[in-house]
Amino acid sequence: MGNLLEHMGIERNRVHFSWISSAEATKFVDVVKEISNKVKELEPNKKFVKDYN
Amino acid sequence: MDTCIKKIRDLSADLLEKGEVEKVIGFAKGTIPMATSPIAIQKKQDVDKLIFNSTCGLNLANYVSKEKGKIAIIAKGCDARNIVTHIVENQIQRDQIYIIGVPCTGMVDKPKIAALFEDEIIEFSEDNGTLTVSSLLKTQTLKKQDYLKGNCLYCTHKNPGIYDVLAADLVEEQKLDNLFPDVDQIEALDEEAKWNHFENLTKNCIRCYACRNACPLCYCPTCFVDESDPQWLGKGQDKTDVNTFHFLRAFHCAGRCTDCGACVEACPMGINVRDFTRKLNKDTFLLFGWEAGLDVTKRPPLDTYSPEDPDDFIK
Amino acid sequence: MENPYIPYPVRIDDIEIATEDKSLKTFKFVFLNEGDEEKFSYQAGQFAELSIPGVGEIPIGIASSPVEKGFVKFTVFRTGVVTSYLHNMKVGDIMGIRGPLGNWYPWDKLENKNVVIIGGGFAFTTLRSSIVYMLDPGNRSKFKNIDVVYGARSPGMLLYREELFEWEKRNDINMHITVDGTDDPNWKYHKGFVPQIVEQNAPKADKDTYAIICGPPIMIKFTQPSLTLLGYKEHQIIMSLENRMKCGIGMCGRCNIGKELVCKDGPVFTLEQINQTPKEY
Amino acid sequence: MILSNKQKGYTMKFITIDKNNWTKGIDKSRKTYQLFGPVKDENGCLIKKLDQDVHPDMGYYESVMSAKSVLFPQTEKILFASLDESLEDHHIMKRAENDYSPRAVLGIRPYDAKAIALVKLNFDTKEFQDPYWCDAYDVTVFVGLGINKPGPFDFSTSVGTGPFCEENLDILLADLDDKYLAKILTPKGDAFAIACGFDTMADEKESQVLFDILRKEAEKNIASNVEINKLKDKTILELHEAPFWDDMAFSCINCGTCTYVCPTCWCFDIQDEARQKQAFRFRNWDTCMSPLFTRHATGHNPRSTKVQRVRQRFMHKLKYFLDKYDQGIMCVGCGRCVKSCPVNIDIREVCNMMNAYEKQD
Repeated sequence: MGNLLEHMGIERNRVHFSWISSAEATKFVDVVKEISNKVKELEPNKKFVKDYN
Repeated sequence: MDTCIKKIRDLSADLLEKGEVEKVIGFAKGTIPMATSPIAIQKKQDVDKLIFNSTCGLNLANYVSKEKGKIAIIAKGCDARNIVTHIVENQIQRDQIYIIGVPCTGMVDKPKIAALFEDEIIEFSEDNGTLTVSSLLKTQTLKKQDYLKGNCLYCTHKNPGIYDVLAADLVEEQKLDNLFPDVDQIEALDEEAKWNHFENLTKNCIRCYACRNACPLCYCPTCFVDESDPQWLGKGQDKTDVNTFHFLRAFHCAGRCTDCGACVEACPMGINVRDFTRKLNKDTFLLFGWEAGLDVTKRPPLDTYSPEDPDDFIK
Repeated sequence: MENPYIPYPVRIDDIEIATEDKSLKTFKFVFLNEGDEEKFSYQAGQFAELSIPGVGEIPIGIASSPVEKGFVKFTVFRTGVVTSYLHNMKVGDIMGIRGPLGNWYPWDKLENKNVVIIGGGFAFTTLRSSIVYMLDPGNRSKFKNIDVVYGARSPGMLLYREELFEWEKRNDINMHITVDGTDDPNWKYHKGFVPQIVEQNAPKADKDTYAIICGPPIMIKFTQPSLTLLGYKEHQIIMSLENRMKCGIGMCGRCNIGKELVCKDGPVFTLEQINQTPKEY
Repeated sequence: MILSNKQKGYTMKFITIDKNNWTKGIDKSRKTYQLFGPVKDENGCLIKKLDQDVHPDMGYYESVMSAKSVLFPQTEKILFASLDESLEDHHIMKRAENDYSPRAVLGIRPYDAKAIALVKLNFDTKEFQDPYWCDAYDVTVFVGLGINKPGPFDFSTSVGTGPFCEENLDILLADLDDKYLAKILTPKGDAFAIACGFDTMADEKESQVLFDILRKEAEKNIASNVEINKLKDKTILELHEAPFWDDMAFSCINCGTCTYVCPTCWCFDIQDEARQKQAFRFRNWDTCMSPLFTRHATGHNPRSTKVQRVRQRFMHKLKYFLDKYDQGIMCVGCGRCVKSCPVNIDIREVCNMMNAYEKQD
């Protein structure tokens, strides 16, 4: 799915996959931090966003 | 081709006469040039309606899911692959279906031929790889090889992989160094260009869902786009909704698509919907060495787990 | 030009749970704008589109009666997206009502006639509207005998229970309340399916007797033979149909049975009319 | 015909437009009119709104989609409301503000204009008027282009229209190679011609003769036809119960192509969407081919099978409409569905089958 999104021109770093157990709290925090940083670097997404005007 | 049609008719007549099948699903001549129409023949005297030629671009496997009785079907290479997929996915039982295999020499790209003419085509005929096409203004002779459908260009399974009887001799399969040059071309683009490519691709989409409905894989009782509770996407012409439909539909076909091209064949707006599915076909081929519809004993890769599955995308 | 798609703004004034399984609620709406109530003047048998901005619309029969003023009432079964949303709304919430829509029971034709009302399950809404209308002191003398056969799965699934039992006590209306089954030892009314109760209790037809049926398709299908047995002719059987609708004004095209549009030419048809159209309801 | 205009005291007239002046003229009209017209791209021809620098392809052969979207977009915002409860008018729906400044459709096919007249029967009724469609209709000038060489699947003459049919047009153009001869049929058309600066009067008698010749020539070239003379006399039920529907519908894949390309199909769906504190109500084209079209929220579906839905489409076009309005059938013979149907279900065959059907006792 990541590949197809990338193929359509969505930046790779916007899509992340992770496997975290409910017991892995620290891993969860780390992954979320890492993802938010990566997405912030990309600036706001304009693709796949609906325009109602 | 004519001997093949005769064979198809004889075999069908025989099956119907002996009562071995309730009906034969094949193609009938259309009412306009280059058109053919799927048909179910139930009486022996009707078998002469069956034809087969280079304009039978739809996939007849689409007509057999949920069938109860015993049926016969005329199957090109790709129809046969989708019958295999149907069997694997329990849409039909192998002993229910009698497959009259037709080794295929490729189907023609109708819009590409139509584009050669300023006005409309009034006659189309073919003979051994030569097409003769006329409009009111002119007649042109074409080499069929130059006007094959996009999916036929990269096809390496022209012969049906599963059949009960053949209506013609097997043909030689083409050997290709690269099965996915079209996908490579899009992959080489930068992000913006990729995005523009797909936006431009679907800009004329009218959401008639002909691509979905012509696809033998799309047999879900209620498609996700039609679901209202929850409603996954809007139903209007917003381009985000349109592309979400195409993107997700393609994904639902991942590892199952045989690249039969029925979606493109059915599209009234000339959209090459395969630009979505082909990427997934390439990925499943590279990651799992998988091509759909070749083996009734194997489950598709997204349906199975193996410790060897690639997992470097996951953290 | 009036825009038939713009609903009248209304406020939810009261919400009442109508059945024991809570799948039906009765909503009482008041109009926000003065004058809208008058514009919304309706007849028993009509319906309206309940309109929730951002969620959608649903066509629902009007359960209040033209003789009840100051509010409109709808009883809604929770089944799809809009009805589920509506069931979660609160008193005081603002939404819209678009209507009144469709035709109504043929009150002119029914004057000086015996009227038999047959309803099943939650399709009793416009029938309630009709009964209240006919029993109104100003109207009762216009009609001869009134019989009502109403059935639900169980006592707790009967709509408007209090009113039903009130009517039961009156002598200007013959009530035949029934349930499919109950283990309540104090149940003093009928037990059995509507078609069977109709056959046993409804008056025999003469030329001055009309039956109005509203209920699930299966009940309608099985009640017809009972009525035929009692001598009702096709034109004496009046039915209200429900088809999927969107616009409610005969334009969007989906609710047709043959050339008739249920939303505009209906929802009320005689069996005689229906028998001339494909049975696509 | 054109009675209403005569009542208004308008007399129709003819002008000629030199093709060298065409582009300049229509550009001039853009001051007051939004223009729509045929535009070709790599996938064929569509009727679209023309941006400032785009001009209509008047030599176009056939557009996949009809001109119905000019008045009836596939998706149209009809209402909106604020969901912000701090605002006085929250949850109160209002009409969406769409642009109803004058517009002109250039090069519309005469049968497409006729189709709009048929669709009008649905949207402009005694009891209700659809404000979106009617407002758009009122501001639109229909500039038709006569079809000198009808295509092989055009059967318009047998269904009450034709390559030079004037119904519902404001101007009818005849292509005379280096110029257009224009028949200005209504005051609306006259105003548009004036806005373009087209004012070279042509002799009325001569022009009419020329139009008649072109029309006859074009009609002579129509090779396709249907029989509709007996549809009226059959009952809805006998046609509905005819035995041919099963075989006819077998190949149908239930896509919406035929209904969307059809200039006379008007069915629509109403959908709500909400984003943040805003609610929108849209209407979208809908198709009777989809099972969702009639499926109740309870799951019950009066037309749950493919055969029922295919039958509905043809019965609506060729029988229900005919009986309801007595204005002919709901088909203008453009042949679009014949060409676009992925499985080649041909309305001409179905129509002839229905027309010829005699109930066997």
